[in-house]
Amino acid sequence: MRIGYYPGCSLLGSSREFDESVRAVSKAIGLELVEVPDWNCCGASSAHVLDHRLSLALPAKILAQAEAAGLTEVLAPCAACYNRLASARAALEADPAAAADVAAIIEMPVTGRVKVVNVLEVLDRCQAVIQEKTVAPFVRKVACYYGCLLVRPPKVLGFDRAENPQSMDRLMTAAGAEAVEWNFKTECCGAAFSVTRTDLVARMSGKIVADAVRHGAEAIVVACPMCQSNLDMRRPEINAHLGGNSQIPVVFITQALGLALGIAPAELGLQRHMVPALALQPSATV
Amino acid sequence: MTEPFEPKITAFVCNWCTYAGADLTGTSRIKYQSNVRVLRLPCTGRIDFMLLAKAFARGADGIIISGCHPNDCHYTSGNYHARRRWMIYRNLMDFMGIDTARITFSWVSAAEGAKWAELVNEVTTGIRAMGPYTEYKQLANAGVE
Amino acid sequence: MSRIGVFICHCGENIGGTVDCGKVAEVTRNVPGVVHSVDYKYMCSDPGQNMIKEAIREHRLTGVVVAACSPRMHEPTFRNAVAEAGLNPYLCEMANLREHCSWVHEKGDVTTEKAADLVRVMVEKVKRNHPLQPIQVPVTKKALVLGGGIAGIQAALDIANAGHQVVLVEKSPSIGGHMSQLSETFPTLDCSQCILTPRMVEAARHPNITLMTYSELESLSGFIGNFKATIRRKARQVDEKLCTGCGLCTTKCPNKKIPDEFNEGLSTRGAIYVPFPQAVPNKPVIDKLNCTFFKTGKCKVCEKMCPTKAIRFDQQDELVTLDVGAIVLATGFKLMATDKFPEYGYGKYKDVLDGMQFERLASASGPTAGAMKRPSDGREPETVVFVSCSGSRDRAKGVPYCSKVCCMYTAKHAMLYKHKMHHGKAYVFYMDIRSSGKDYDEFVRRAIEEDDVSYIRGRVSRIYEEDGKLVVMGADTLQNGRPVEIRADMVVLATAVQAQDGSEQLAQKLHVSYDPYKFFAEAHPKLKPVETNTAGIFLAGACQAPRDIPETVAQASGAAAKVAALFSKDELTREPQIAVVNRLPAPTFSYCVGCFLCQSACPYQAIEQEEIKGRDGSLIKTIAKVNPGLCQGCGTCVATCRTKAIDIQGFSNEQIFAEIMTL
Amino acid sequence: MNSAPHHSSHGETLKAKVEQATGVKLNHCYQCGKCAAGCPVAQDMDLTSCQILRLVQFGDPAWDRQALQSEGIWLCLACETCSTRCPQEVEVPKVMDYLRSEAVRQDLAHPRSRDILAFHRAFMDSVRETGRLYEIGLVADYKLRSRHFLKDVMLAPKMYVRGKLPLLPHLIQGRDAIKRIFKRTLGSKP
Amino acid sequence: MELREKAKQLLESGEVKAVIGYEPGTQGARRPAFASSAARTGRLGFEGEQNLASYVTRKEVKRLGRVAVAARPPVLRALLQLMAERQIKEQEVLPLVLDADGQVQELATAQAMEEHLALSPQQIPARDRELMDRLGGMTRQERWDFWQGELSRCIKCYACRNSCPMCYCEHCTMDCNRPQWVPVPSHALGNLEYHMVRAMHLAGRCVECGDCGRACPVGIPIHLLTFNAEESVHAQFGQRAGASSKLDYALSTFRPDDKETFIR
Repeated sequence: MRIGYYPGCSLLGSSREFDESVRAVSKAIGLELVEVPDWNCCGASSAHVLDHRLSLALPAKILAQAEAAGLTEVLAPCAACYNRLASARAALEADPAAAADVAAIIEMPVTGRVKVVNVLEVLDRCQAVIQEKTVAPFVRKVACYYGCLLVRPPKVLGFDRAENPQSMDRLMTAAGAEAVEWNFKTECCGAAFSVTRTDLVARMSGKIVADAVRHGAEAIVVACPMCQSNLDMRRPEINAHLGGNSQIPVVFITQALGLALGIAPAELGLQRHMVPALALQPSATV
Repeated sequence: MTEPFEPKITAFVCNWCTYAGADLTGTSRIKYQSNVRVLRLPCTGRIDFMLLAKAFARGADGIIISGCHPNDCHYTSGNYHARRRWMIYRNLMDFMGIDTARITFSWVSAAEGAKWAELVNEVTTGIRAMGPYTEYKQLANAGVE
Repeated sequence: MSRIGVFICHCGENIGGTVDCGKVAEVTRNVPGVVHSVDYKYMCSDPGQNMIKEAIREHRLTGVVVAACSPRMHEPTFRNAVAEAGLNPYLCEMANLREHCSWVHEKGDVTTEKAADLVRVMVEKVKRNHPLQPIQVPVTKKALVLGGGIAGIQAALDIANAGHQVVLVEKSPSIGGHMSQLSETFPTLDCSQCILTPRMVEAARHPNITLMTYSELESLSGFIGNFKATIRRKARQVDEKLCTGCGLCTTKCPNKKIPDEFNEGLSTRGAIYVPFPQAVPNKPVIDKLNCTFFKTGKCKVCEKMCPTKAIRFDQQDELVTLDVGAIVLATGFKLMATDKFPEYGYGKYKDVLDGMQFERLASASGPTAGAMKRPSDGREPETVVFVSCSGSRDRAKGVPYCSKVCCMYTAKHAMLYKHKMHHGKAYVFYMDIRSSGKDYDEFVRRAIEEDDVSYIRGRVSRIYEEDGKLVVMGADTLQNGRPVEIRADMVVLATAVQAQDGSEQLAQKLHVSYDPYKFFAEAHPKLKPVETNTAGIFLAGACQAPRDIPETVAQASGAAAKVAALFSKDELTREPQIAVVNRLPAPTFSYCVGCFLCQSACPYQAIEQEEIKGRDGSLIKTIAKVNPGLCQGCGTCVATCRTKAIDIQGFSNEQIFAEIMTL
Repeated sequence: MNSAPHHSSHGETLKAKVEQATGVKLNHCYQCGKCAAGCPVAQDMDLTSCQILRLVQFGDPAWDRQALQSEGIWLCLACETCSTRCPQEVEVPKVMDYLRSEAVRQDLAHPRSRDILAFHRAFMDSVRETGRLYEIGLVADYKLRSRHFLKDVMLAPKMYVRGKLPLLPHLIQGRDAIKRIFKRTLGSKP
Repeated sequence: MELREKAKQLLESGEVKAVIGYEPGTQGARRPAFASSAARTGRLGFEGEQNLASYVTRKEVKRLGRVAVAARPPVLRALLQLMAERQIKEQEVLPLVLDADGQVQELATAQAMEEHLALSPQQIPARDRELMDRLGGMTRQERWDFWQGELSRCIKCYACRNSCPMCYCEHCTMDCNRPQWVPVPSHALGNLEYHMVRAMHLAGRCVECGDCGRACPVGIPIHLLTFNAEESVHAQFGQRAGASSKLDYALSTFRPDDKETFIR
């Protein structure tokens, strides 16, 4: 299977391991990724704060570029990018006037022919392959954490239900893990304030980490770089807030699946985490 | 003709909404121009498109068709059927070059006495401005000879 | 040659003051066919009417035009007068000189000319009038009531007490409906069953009422006064005549794990069961889907147990056909299921109940015998949260309307809880308190003021479970939308009242219309609240819109009164202005070509097929035929008929054509 | 849609502007509070989502001003929890977005928004220049704008050793096009 | 297999009582042809313009029993519409069509007919489309003058009516005399009203075969009138006459949300 690929800025930097693990897993399950040529930033959580049209134009440019490259579907692993691209696509579809306006701004036509998909959506399709190629079942209790950007607004994204979604749980179960029932699967972790209002973030993310631990999870599995870096890099602040020292690792779904598929931890960038995650590799079962 | 042109306006209305509405105009003593002649039918659904053609042939300069608002039809759906009929008929008339501006379709409920007065006045004034519908009258006359 | 008489009314100054009535009479006199034309001060007065009667005799009139007020005002008056003079009443027409002329135009020649026009139009029409006879339709004085809840029971009793036969059809094994499930009722807190069961028994015993429980309407044909209803009597697998209702069979059924409908799944029952102790009739029924014998072909324990050998595994559904003259729809409502609430856990939390489940929990006859025990672990709930407007007034959930009864029953629930657990804490999340009804608001105030129920104005955003507690995330909009988090032991959602499943299909069977939410539609929101748009079919209770018990009972009696009025005559008289398909001598028989394009145009399914057969019985052609019982005379069919084979009496093509040609 | 807000006609109420720009019908909000009830940051807001909607619903300049000056609009994370559960399908985050840009435009932005705004501007600057986000650039720029020079100094080296902080920005070819996009939308905005 | 053989076979086997197709006429023209016995099938062919469906509703044809019809799409549509209007029954006709590889194919059921039709999209011939667009572009006055000019040539010979497969009524509005809806003589008013009635009565029923136009001895493009009516039905109510044997008549059904722009 061949599919367009939009890594997005953070997968080149703070979340390299997501990029690495997505590519590694894709290779393993025979999924060919075609990077969108000369892609630009989607504006993430900032563009729309400053200007509505800017927040449409940047994603539109990416979609137009993909379309020009003859792609029909683009995988955006970063939940923020996915959300922005999908939302922009929907907005332009709903409002021809807006579409025309944006086309003028980006100097390219946008037909909305290109569909945007996230990592869970794509992997969910390949469940059978994953199951059969699993060599080292990921036998651990995990808390599948979706965050906001993957499931909301449901009217626009709607690949999984907005409350208590299931796709990631299905995937992890397929890979041999036990997905625990817990309460904050889609609670916001506050990533957008990671730098500016760390105080809030500590509380919001703390709630999530604590509940995952309370329900006996050995790892938090995510599909969003913002969530990951937030829950990972902000762990000192989080622990300070919780008044404890939780060392529960936060790994990307592709890293977890990668391990199950027998891919080397280094290829999956497991060494890049702040909260040690290497311990998750099967050889080192606790 | 020397005296100013006074249009002849024929109105086809349903018994339950517009006819009653026009009654209310009367009971509320709202005055309107007297050019209109009202023909009472059970329902707009009853109005055969040929009746309109006949009114023109008979020399009407303007026509009003009025009945119950959608959803309020005394017979539950007569006005919906009428609406479809007029949607097609109007296109056809226009395609044949007949002046659809001389036909006014309207929903006037039994409570809209004032609306009826306004409607009649607007139409009358409008048609007066357009002048007599001679094209069609001539056909009719040609017919009589 | 027609001899028309024209009578111009001054209506005092009303017409006379603006229109020169004398002049109108005079010009009309010269209209061909007019043999008599006069004006008079008050035509509707006795002397006025006598003028008409005398003129009819004296001038041997064949038609009468009364130029006066609106026909909607006095047409009946003058038609009666004409009839008294021995002329067919439908040979009298009215020209509307008052509402449509003198009252709306200034005094002057133009107005007088218009008046004359209006009269001439009617003269030309009446020339083409035909004598018509009012239509007589026989009435079958037996009513069918669909739905055996309080609405149906009340309607049935009232009709029966008026001396008419009633068939009361209920789809479940017992009558009683939702009301029989309620614990206490607002605003009096009297026990629901204590007031209902006597009515149930009365209905069962009433000589004029035939109960058909475990039965459903299969199909309906016919029209007002003359319906034919087919009822499917589902097989109980129990011979009701032999069964004494001892209940032995139900105690011995090996299959015990079936969720009990009557207790809203809070308890279980066997495969052969009596829905509840006071059921009417008190006879068990076998639930075929869950019966071991029907699933595996083995068991028959109940049969062995039955002392009267009443069990019938071979019993089949039977179809019975009834002739009825009127129908009362009383099929009630359902509650929105808790699994429609993702944010409240998709109904997966045992201790998140809906209103009806709480009723059972609080009911002395319920699974806990009225003790406050929460379903999950049977512990006493120390803190209970009640959430009103759960799904109601919620366009996102497709229910923008207010369910009307929740405010009151939520207050009741909170009260019942507090009465049973004085030390417990009760919270109610609400948006508005809608308690407009006799003693209703006082009732709510009592809950707040005396029973210390905490009302918080705000909706609940989410409910989730955390170590045995239900965390309820709400907000207090009276405190600037400050978030409120309550750790409760039990939550009761006042879920939306919705139309019964299958309402749409039922409505289509009956040709009654329904609103976007599948509630049956009344014929007029104000003046015809119990009628439907199909004559002879009436509405009672929550099948039309959310209703509480008093309203339901009132409406049921209203519907019953309508039925009784309908049954007060042996025949219905209907205005004869209806459509007819022309019939001609052979070989044409009729201009109708039988394309039946008129059929779908008819709002009343009044157009039927008539086969024209030759002497040898061979089919010559099939043409349309109007059922005079159903036709209401809108004439939509007339406008769609290409061959002009169908026409409408009193508004015929010929008449209207003539009217146009007069102008 | 949002026809360049910089020249919205005068005398137009904030309500009208919001509705015109976002398509959200403010009158649909019947103040049930479900948005605030589920909002992860409601407890930190001076004015909660429902209050802000309430203020704007009236079209009263003084109240509009209150809404624009509130810190609440800056705390909205656009996590969409509210809009997902709103019984009246009011898209609150869209409104918040618009109120923020309007607050900046009218120079009413709450003082505590400075950092947040600084971050977003820094973020977009780096995109404006390189076409993508250049994280070191962002952090540096943010520190300059926010004057939190010492914030997170300990984090950067940790990230660097884990290969999470490339020292050089990725430059895309279409940079000019990107610059033009910014010109056409943000215009002369900082 | 050729139509001839097929016809022969069908008649010999007695499956049908007659086969309606086309045969060479004078000056290379093609004309409808009836074969009621195997012997008469020699000249039968598919090529021809007239809408043969107009024959199947005739008493004398119906009397024969089941007939096979060489059916181009307009003929199929007409047959389906006639079924919808209960003028013929499925089992009374056997439409014959040429399939993709030139084989004669029997369409014994309405469903088969509908499926076959689905393959050939219905569209108005370019020439007519062009003229309709031209008329659309004109001012109302110009359109009026155009039609008055055209209709002035009408001699009320009713050839259009007779050629139309949907004009099967035994008693036409034209024949009404109480009241006399349309004046009998072929003067301006009578002509205008006649063609207006014809078009309206075919709105939602016209299968757009264009036979009326071809039948007109004085060459008035009257088929454009029925086309216009039919097209506006399709545009506004999304259905086409002859699409199915169960089609509801567009003008005696409705949707509460039918969108119109002119009612006040």
